[in-house]
Amino acid sequence: MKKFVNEPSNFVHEIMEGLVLANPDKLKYVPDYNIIYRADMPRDDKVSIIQGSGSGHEPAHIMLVGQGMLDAACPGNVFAAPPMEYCYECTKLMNSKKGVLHLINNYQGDRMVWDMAHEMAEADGIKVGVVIIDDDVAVQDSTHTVGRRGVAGNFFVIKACAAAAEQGASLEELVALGNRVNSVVRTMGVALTSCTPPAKGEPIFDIADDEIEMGIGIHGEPGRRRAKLQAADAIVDEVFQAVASDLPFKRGDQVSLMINGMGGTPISELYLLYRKAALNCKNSGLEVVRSYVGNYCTSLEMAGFSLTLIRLDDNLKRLLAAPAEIPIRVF
Amino acid sequence: MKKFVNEPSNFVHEIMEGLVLANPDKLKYVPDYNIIYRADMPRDDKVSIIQGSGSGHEPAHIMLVGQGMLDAACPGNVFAAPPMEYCYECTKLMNSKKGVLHLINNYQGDRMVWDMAHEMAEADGIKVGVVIIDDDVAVQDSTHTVGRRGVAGNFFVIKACAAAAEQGASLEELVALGNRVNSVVRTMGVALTSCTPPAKGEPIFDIADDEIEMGIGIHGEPGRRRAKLQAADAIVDEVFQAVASDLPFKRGDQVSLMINGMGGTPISELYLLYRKAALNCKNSGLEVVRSYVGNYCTSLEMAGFSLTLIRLDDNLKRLLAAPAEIPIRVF
Amino acid sequence: MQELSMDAVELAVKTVADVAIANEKYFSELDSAAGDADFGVSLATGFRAVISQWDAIDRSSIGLFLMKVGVIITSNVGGCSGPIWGTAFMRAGTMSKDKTSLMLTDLVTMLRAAIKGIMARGGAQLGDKTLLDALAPATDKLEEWSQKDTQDILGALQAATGIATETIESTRGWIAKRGRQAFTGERSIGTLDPGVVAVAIMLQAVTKALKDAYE
Amino acid sequence: MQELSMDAVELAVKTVADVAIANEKYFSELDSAAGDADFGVSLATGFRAVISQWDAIDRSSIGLFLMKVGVIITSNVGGCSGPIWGTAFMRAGTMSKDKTSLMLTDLVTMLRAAIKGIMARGGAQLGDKTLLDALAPATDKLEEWSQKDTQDILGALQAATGIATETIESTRGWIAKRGRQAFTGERSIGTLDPGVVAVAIMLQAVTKALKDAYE
Ligand SMILES: Nc1ncnc2c1ncn2[C@@H]1O[C@H](COP(=O)(O)OP(=O)(O)O)[C@@H](O)[C@H]1O
Ligand SMILES: Nc1ncnc2c1ncn2[C@@H]1O[C@H](COP(=O)(O)OP(=O)(O)O)[C@@H](O)[C@H]1O
Ligand SMILES: [Mg+2]
Ligand SMILES: [Mg+2]
Ligand SMILES: [Mg+2]
Ligand SMILES: [Mg+2]
Repeated sequence: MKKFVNEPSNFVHEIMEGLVLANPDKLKYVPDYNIIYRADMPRDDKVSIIQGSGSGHEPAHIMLVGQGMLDAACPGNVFAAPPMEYCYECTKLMNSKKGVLHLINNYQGDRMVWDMAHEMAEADGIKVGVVIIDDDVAVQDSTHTVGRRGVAGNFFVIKACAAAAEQGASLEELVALGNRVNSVVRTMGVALTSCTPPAKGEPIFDIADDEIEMGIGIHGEPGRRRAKLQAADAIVDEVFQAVASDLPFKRGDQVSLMINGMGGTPISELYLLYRKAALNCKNSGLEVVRSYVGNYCTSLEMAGFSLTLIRLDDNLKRLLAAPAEIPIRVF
Repeated sequence: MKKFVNEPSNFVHEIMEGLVLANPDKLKYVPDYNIIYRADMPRDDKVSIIQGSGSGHEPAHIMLVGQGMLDAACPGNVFAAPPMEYCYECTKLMNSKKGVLHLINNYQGDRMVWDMAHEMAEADGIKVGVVIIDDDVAVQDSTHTVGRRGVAGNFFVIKACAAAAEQGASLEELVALGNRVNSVVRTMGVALTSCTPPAKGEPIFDIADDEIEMGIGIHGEPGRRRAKLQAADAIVDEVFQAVASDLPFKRGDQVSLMINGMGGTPISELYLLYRKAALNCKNSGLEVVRSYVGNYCTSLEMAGFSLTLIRLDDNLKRLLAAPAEIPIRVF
Repeated sequence: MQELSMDAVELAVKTVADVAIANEKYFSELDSAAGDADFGVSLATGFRAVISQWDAIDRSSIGLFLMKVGVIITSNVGGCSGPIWGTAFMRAGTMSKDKTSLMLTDLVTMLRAAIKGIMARGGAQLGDKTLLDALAPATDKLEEWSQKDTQDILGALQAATGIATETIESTRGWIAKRGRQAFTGERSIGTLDPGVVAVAIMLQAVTKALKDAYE
Repeated sequence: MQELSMDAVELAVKTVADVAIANEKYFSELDSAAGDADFGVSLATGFRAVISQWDAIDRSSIGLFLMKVGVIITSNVGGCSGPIWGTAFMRAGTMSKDKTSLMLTDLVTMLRAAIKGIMARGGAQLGDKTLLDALAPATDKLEEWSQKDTQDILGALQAATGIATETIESTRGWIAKRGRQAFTGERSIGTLDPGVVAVAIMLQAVTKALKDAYE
């Protein structure tokens, strides 16, 4: 396994330790429950916003804790939802008179642990609101399965809700806002390589030099089909088509376009992909008013990307432009 | 070759096109000379700061163009210094009454092309200042060779000089400042994997599953020795020791600590590495007053990292904290 | 053997834990075919926590013992496995709260409650290619034996193990509809369900351990 | 053959360009042993630019022709190779500015100027394991032949080619002190210098092309 790790079972803890060492004034850490939280939160005049999914998606979600974004995050092991207790303790720690908002990515495991924590927190008299995020168009939804996955679109739900929360929105307003954002955001991903969870020590899947996985999630689970490696522009075309036709996005829409790296793809390639996606937006009559290029929601060191489109209105544009400050920063 | 590319010879151009498409208001692009520049520059009341090295180090240097950082960048092909003409045209384009500062990474090729451009620009009556950056402790310096390489420490030279330039510093002051920053910054890098230049289509070097390269540069050239893969903490210890003992950094020094990714290492692992480096700083009596964790100066999709220490004084702390805005951003 | 004592229940739980820990790599391996390769780690984490608190667990009744095991799992394991296995142990415990020994009919009642709890928690149906597809037919078999006069627990377990073991291969061709593997849709066809395999192997080991100890 | 005409110089430069373009992969391969794998791309980029402007290049004298070739290379190639090869062609051109044919002694003067220019530009000495270590002994050999009565250019080139070819292997054990490979220090020992190889192959090709055309 070619990774910078020590004892694999310490992987997640050591990352969190590094994170608080790098942000000693702003972040606090509760090792027992994997909780990273804002040193200045909770506050009774602001709804607290929390999230906890599997680890391995960094910067999501622990590195998104900060002013104007999450108030706390409580990750589980690599690719495993946190134990219920982490979610419950995190909810209690962030308890605010205005309530606590759970932003949950739509996975069976996440749904179950947050459900249980929700029940327990409400029994304690804590006001809890829930938004489920499921932006991944690669999954064919059906009434029987758990439905679409929550992937990179998660960023937009957090950003919008957190901006509104800073401006004093109520829990009910935030739930409505989160649901609305989720309803206009769509994503699909592609992988060139698998990823290697430290505890497994080997890649999750084998893939040949001339193959890619189309429609991947963010846990190294295989995608919707294996395809031949093509020129970057052709790959963007297929992904763009799947995403844009899903809402569907329409000529004249104002949008944000995100090219999200899966962890192992350099930013040079992400901009090369952005180029074609932006040209496709132009050709489809979509006006890109804000762009996002970088690693937002990853699968460890997987080489790959996802493309996200979100339809904007004036309110959403304002919320996305609101100031925020989190550990992942340049300066 | 597992990469998102189209025609390899278009690789650099398509990245630059993506970059200006994503930043239409702020950046302009001159395709003939690979120049990306600030739409609001040059201005006669500010020294212009420019840089151009090989491509493949993104975000360095084109994605560092923006307010409070570079005014322009003119990259060459992957890992090749730009042709002299690009440097000359870039200097002319950014000509300011206060002068143009060339920040040059210390490589034979870069030195030669910028030397030639410098001569030609001065013949045109343009005031040119030069700072050479050579922070890499992995290279054994000698009077005969071209000397140490310029690697991730480059970021600090740009940041400090650009902040001072925005505040009105003269060309002479900036040259002195740049040299001083360069004199207190030290870096060393490690690779887990090689990288694959698109035009070559194959990794530059072969490396076994249990091997690492110690003391690498940023061009896929081999490092100072091949070593066995060890626990992350042990690798950090070796690199930290080499960097800290070089200036040397002393008990009581205030420093910034940077863990820079080489392009293919996820930010989770970078924070895990940061953790041990920060603990080592504590043990050595170095006070980390500002931290940097992320991809600043990369080698395409290489898995690896470099560790940079810079000794700070009050002026430098102020300059590093000054506002800046460049394409690589989160929001 | 017509009754399981507290000791026997302890032995059974300990055996389940040993299987989980010993198969950490293998179960994660199975989960990498169509899932996210964490099933083994999750189970092992949970049962390691159980073992580390082993001596302190309340043994005043079988039910309290099992409930505490369920709580430890829920507190320490995430993913699907934490809620599912935690719920299963807690529900089984609820049905045996004041018992210090178990008849075959008790066992059936407890497993029925566990199955119902898992279904409520995760929304899975039989046929969704989850561990329920091993657990349910095994419970059916126990129930069949519980209606005999002999009340032969070891015999019943032997039979249940056989049926559970058959489900490993018989569910291979199914399409996964719950858990991470469900996202791959048709591609889950042809892969083994890690939960089914785990249940079958655990049943095998528990039956053998009880036989070795009490026969 | 005692003189090189404008046609012969054109043929020589065209041959050098052909070698650079045909060996793009191979030269980059050589550069990946201890360098950064761009030498082939850099050379090929430069000479492709030369070829694409071929018909428009001023041919009023050999010197002007060579100077323009140098300018095209400098404008289109970065790395070490742009400045080094550009400087070499420009200096050689300066020494033959008003010539329309070249004697062996002219050739020697031009190459000496090119070598001096490369050294001034990049600071390399003989023995630093750069293309100078092929170019300098080849020039020495031409000078030796220029002192003979025959003034046999093809014979001289043949001899220079031989000596340059020998430097490919004879410099292998040296340590690189310039260019990207210098950073690897001792690890450059045992690798071929890409620049030395290129100079030798180009001399071989030029000699053959001139022989084929004029003998
Ligand atoms: N909703 C569910 N109900 C019952 N069992 C389930 C359910 N979802 C998954 N499982 C079982 O759990 C196993 C996977 O567990 P695990 O890997 O921990 O969860 P995840 O899929 O979240 O990674 C599957 O093999 C399946 O047998
Ligand atoms: N300073 C120098 N003087 C002469 N030749 C040089 C010098 N530096 C490098 N070379 C030659 O150039 C070759 C490498 O060129 P290239 O790969 O384009 O440059 P870089 O090392 O910058 O990548 C070397 O093999 C060597 O023969
Ligand atoms: Mg999981
Ligand atoms: Mg180079
Ligand atoms: Mg799993
Ligand atoms: Mg090179």
